[in-house]
Amino acid sequence: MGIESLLKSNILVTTVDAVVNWGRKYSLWPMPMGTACCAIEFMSTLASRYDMGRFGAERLSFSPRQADLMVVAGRVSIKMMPVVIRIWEEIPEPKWCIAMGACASSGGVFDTYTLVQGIDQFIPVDVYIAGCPPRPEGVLDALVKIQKLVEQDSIKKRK
Amino acid sequence: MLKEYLPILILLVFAFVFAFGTLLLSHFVGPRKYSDVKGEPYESGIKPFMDARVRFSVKFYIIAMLFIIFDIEIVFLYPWVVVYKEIVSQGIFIFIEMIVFVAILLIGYFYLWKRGAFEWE
Amino acid sequence: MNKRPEIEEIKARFPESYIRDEEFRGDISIVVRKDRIFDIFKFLKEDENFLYNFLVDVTCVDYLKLNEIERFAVVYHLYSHKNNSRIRIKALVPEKDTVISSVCSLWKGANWMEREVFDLFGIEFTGHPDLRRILTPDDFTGHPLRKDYPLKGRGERENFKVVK
Amino acid sequence: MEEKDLDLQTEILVLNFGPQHPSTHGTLRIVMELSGEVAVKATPVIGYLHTGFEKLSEHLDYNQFICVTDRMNYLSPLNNNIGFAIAVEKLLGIEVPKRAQYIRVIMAELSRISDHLLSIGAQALDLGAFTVFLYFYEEREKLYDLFEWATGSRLTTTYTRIGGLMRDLPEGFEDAVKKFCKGLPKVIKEVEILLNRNKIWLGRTRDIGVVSGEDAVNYGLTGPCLRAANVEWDIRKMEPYSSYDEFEFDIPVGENGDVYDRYLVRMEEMRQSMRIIEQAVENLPEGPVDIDNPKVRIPKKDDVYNTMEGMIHHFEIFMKNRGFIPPVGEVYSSTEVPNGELGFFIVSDGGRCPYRVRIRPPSLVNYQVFPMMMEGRMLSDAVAILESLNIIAGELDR
Repeated sequence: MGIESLLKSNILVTTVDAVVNWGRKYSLWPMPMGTACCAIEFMSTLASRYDMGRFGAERLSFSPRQADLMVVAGRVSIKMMPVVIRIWEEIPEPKWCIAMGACASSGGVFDTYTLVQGIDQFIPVDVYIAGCPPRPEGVLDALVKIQKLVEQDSIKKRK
Repeated sequence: MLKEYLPILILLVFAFVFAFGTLLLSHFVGPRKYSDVKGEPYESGIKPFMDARVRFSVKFYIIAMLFIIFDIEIVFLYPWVVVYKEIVSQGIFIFIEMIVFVAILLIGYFYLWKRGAFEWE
Repeated sequence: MNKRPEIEEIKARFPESYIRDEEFRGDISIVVRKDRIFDIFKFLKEDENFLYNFLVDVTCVDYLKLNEIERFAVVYHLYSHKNNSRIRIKALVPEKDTVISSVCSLWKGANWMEREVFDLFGIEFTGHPDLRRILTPDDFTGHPLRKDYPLKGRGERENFKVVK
Repeated sequence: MEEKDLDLQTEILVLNFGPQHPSTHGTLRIVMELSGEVAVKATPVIGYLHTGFEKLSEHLDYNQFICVTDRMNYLSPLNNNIGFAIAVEKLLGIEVPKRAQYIRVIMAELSRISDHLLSIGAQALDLGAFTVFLYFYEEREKLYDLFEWATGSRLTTTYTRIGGLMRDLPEGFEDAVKKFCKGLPKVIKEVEILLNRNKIWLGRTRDIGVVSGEDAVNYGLTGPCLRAANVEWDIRKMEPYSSYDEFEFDIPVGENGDVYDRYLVRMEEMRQSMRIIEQAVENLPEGPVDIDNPKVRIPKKDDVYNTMEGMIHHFEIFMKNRGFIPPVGEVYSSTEVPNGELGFFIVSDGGRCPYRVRIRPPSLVNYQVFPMMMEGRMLSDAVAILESLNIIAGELDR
């Protein structure tokens, strides 16, 4: 004799989490930390052929204040790493991070004195995309994975 | 008489409820984690050199003032236009009245023009 | 074989700083000592039958493992629009005093290239407007492109703040 | 208003036009000193994408380094591959067969068009014309299809090898290129209608970032920035390489070297590139694509498996401390890439890996003219000037 049977079928009962997550999932504002070749491939994902707009993440926010998702697209040198860390801290919770391409995930082909071998040593990365540069379909698949993570998020955990 | 204003009241109430509702909702639903870096101004990823509250040229302030003056002038035109149709049949006075109002402001406009308040460089 | 006129001219005008000249695959390169390098360039730029008015590149090679008279050689590539000819001047710089005079006053394009050589090789350019590091971060120690610097660096790429 | 301004002691605001910025398209940082809106002084700070290519080149052999070169100018990777391959072939003193030269010309010009498409598209995007970016990007996607079909990857192509190409052009590639060259002029025409006499576009680009001819040469500018300053100089004409002298095309030259002229030069250059491509596709010679010197270029796969010499030569090149033995010497070779002159100075000590590879990027030299252009202009002009120089952080910081 739950509440549902009282309300019959004309009122939908849901939790605040489900509504908030559903809203956030389909309107992620990515912050493109585009440094190198992966940024060009990220542009292809946004352009008309592969069209990230179908997934709701088309509106780029270059200022971290309104971003939900940081996409580190390209290799990160030791001079750029403090900037990436600072911008990651400036993004308000809840936030997610994608390491796009081999260079951001693990330093890629450049094992040199000036390249950070993978940004996950310093900032928490949720989804890695393999490829150098990954195809736009790979980026879209990573976005769908991030949307699944956004679904499981909950207000209680964050308090 | 009061009944005509009911829709406006409903609009105001709805706006008030919606505005403060979303504020309260985000206050309870949104997380708040303060960190020192999050409080600093964002300057493309670099620690800002100096505070942005700095004395810059006065021309920005003057242009803002001029805008307000002439904007208010337009606001006064609105009610005049609404009632213009009915009253103009009784007499031409309403038209003269507005011409005088606009003329006074035109004098101010030419004075500013001569003083060079509009040169930007 | 008849040498290029530039080589004859430089051998004639700067005999004490001229060391040797090489010709390989059509590239002419003149190896000189570093002390009168500025006059050589002023001559090459202003002389009316050479007119090397375009500085293509300033770089440096670390001859640690090869047998060269000095360890470093600052290599300049010049090109003249008038008679469409290229030349390479190599100024040898000993390891002890790695100082050479800057050519910024002749060609403004040399500014950043000299700063890059200073940053990656540690060769100072006297008379340079603002000689600072250009590619590596400001607190970087050491000069990475020298042969004795390890490829994977000395740990600069690991010490950053970890954010959870 | 000017003289009263002085005694009001307005202060200078030092602002970061930082490494993470929507319109720097990469990691470029400019420290701007602004009085009000006008930039009093602008000093670029570079090095945020320094990846140590030159240090890496001392540990990779010649064919391996080709894969690194197309991460430099990632707007037109094929031009870097071809530039490095030509430099090493000059070092070895070998000449690739005619067909390979023609294919290299076709690929270089296609890559030049794709670079100009994105450079003008990004500039239009930042100055407010989003449609131009989408129109041009769709053309660039068509080019990606061609590159992927011929080389196997959209962006990081690694198509050339020392002494030839990775493989010959696939069947039907020539008509696909012809079809593309028929479609592109229409799009370029559309964009010219949109932009060439557009009041906003002219206002944002006319007489901004002016550089005179002598200054351009003194600063060492090359490519569209130099040609827009009324200096007619193009390596493809002056020092023809890879059989460029067999095609006729002309070099577009601007008058007063401002942002608008650079835009016009790039648009015209795309048309000239299409002319070259059509001529190259017309008389594409038959024949092999690699030189038949097994010491340098690995033999065909079926030779490797079926013949004894093929297998020996294959392992001779690929074994750990073997590889082909270049002569001892130093070589400088430069090619005309979309941004200017890309030079490779290779010092070889006869070993498997080059002793030193110095890459002369056009972006590093073109970017030095930015402070001179920026002084006295408004902050919003920085976007127009920066985009017109088409600075790519990958080749700028190497």
